[in-house]
Amino acid sequence: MGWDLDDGLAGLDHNVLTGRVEDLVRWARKSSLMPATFGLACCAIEMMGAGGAHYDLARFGMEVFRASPRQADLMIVAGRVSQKMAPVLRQVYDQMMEPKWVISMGVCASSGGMFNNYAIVQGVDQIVPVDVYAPGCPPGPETLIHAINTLHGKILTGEILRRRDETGAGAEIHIEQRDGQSEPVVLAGRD
Amino acid sequence: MGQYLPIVVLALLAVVFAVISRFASGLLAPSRPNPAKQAPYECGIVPSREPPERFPVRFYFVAMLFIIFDVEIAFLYPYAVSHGTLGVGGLVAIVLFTIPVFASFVYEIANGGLDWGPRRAERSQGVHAPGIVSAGRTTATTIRRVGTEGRPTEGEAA
Amino acid sequence: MTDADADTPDGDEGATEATEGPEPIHGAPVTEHRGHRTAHVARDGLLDLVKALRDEGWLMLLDVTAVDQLTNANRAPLPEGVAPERFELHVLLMSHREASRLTLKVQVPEDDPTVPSLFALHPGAEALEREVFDMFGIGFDGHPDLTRILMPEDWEGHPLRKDYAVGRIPVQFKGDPGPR
Amino acid sequence: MTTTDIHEKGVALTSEGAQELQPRDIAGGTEVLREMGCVLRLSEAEVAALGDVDDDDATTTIMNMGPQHPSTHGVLRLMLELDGEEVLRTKPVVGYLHTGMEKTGEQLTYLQGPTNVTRMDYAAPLFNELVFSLATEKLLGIEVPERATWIRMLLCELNRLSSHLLFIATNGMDVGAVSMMIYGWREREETLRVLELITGLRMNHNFIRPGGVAADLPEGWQAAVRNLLDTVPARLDEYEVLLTDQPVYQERLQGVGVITTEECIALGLTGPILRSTGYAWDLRRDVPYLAYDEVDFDVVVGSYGDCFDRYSIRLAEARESMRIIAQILDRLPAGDYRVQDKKVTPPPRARIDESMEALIHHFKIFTEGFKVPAGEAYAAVESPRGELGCLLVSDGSAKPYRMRVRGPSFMNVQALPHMMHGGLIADGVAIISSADPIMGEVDR
Repeated sequence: MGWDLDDGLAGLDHNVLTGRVEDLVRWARKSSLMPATFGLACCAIEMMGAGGAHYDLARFGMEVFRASPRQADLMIVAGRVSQKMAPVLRQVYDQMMEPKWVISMGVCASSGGMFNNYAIVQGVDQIVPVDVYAPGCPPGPETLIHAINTLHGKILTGEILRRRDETGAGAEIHIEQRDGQSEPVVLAGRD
Repeated sequence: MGQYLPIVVLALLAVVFAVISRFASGLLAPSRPNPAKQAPYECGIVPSREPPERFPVRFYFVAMLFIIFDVEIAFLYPYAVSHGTLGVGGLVAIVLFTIPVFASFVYEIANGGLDWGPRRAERSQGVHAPGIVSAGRTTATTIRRVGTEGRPTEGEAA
Repeated sequence: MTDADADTPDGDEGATEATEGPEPIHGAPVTEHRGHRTAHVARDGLLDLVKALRDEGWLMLLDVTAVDQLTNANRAPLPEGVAPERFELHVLLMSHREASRLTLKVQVPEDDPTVPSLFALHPGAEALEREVFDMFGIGFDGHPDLTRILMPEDWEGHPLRKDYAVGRIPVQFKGDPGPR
Repeated sequence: MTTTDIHEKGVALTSEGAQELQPRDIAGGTEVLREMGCVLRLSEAEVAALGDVDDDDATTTIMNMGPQHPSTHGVLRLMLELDGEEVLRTKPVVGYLHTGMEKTGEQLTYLQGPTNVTRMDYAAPLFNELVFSLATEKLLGIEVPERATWIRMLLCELNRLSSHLLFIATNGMDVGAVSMMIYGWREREETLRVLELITGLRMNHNFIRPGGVAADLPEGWQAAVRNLLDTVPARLDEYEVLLTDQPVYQERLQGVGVITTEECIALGLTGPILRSTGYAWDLRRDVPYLAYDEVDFDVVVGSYGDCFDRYSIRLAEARESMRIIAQILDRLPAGDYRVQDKKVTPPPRARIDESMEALIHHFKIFTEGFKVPAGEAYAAVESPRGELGCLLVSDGSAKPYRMRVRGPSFMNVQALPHMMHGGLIADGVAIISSADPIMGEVDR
């Protein structure tokens, strides 16, 4: 709680007394985002892996996956959405409490992925407004955590909600994939 | 007058807190009502027929259990705090209070309030096989390893 | 003597291969292809053949599925006396005692696609037959609950038929990809 | 009914009409026959005996344990008819993850097939690739070299271990021991790290292909597998202490979801559920494929056929898998990892720069795909959930004419109503978890 005097009022650093209520509310929403378990297919296994001990979503205040949409404010659509599942997904999204966000995890949720056929909805953004698209099939826990951090950043700045009010569409942020091993693996058995 | 001041302040605080929390959510939370939010949540399915109003009696047993234990405890706390000053008179009063509550608990147990569903009865008598529900049964005792010596014999092929 | 034996086996060798092949099961002609034994049976003979096989030890029904042979250029050869139809029902049975599998093939014509249901003999067939009905439109008479199982209830058409389009949405080319 | 007009109407049309469970008064007598279990129905005599129970006071409620539910292991929807807490009738409504994979399978060449098939049973992806490759090789009539067979066995046993660890984690969580999820996933991450080292991916590897394996084993794979074999057995003993000796865990699983051998065979169940009834049937031993007849392992069999048996079987099978992996570690033969038949295997990368034919060959195999002689072939393997079969019908072109995958979970889901009958809802959750269905394999 310092005050850099020669900078005048600008030097007053950020603290409780001088913080805006809006920042406090956004910070509270960001750090206790409760995801609704919407695990559909293979991405759900990776989402559970992200919730597990090794990748540990709890570091971001999200280790509790709420089952009922009444207590959840983030829907991670993890897996391919079939035509039979589309109305159910829309119903669960409508029943979620405001303010709510959607992460479309995996290429099948984002764009139908490799299943371009009669059974799969080609992209969940036809049904619900999507905020962050996480690429990968399945995206590793690192990519999911990267998507969640991106969303946290957008919630903290608050412009995600302003755009939602005007256009009703999601923030539609695309992120790149961040998993896999760093150093290349040398193949043995060359002889 | 001073003696009752804490109680009055406490009551006032309770009322104020109730009023604030009643109206705060209306003001602070964003409200976008839609038909789905009012609808009952049934795992994502829109229920096509209304759930019946009549509930089986057994659910009321659970309500009774709650009343017996929770409400009774609420009355025991103030007694426990001041049982020294109340002396024997207090003890008699508390025992008189507890007896009818305990009587309803006995009635509940007699009516099988805790014995939910036939499953438990069926399992305890070992209807399926003796020793199916027993503490001694661990992973080691319940499985047997069939080596690679042969396939199921004639009898086992049922 | 010996040379007689010597040449007759070759003679027989050729002969047995051509005429009867593996012996028919309960009168149903059997073909063998890469270790995949198949018995061809008519629609009305299916139930009693499965019943006879079950008493013999073929206890488990593994799979009931169908193949739409509409556009199959070179289809597996059928023994004579079996008229090739559009739909071909595959019933896969397994005998635990002999540890082997047997497929029953039933030819189902396109104009009247109904087959007697195996539910009475193998209750496990209920869901499999519902899936074949859902995907191919082959009806099973005697089936307790013949409704769709995989597709939504109000879906038109049977997806796995060869004349049903894949339902691919053509992928538009959204602008050129950035420098690789 | 496209998804867009759901959007406008705002009302989600989620009722599936005839596929749902009808209440007794509407559906009439025949629906009550479903009382015992969706498939093994009551006979008329039993229903008549049941009939004298006057129905008016026991108002049964029909409730949805719907597609979005924490304990249905994916998008399985069970319609339960409840009398208070007791489950009378159940009807599984599946299809909420139907991906049309069999239709897509007909559009992809044999080389692309494993990428499509591997997403069916996503807890054990390598088994799908193995069964597709075995069926294709049967059609081609080619023999895979020794080393490829043993590498496939190593990968499948590692995948079985990770699948059973996933079961132990979710079984503990479903029955209330939520921290089991953390323990189970800790070991699963170790196994996935070894699989990632070998195949490059944590899931959906596309590593087992028709003709052998995608690449050779990387440097230092023995050290990684040996380290896994040193840590996981100790952790499994830790689970024994955590779960098996717990009276709560025993009370929740023992005597719940009992099924007999005759019912399993009538329902077409295979895998741990069939073995839990005391019937020793394991494809790896009875219809050996790959090199399972040269490896010595035990088939684990239960005694009562209840949830506790299935839990013990999977725990013991995890140990058996590690025993097999240990034997593979020392007996992996040398040699090439793919069949050397020019028709099926693309030439090695270095050869393409040197010879024109290799380049043409490479190009033809990867674009048009290799042609498979016409015919039909059925191959089956013992996946962690039962017999996983793949029927391939080929018309001589480079794409399968018909690809049918027989998923064990499809039959296990049909047996759920039979096991859940008469139990409480909480028992039903334990039974679903013990059947361990994977919805990708059920709906395909």
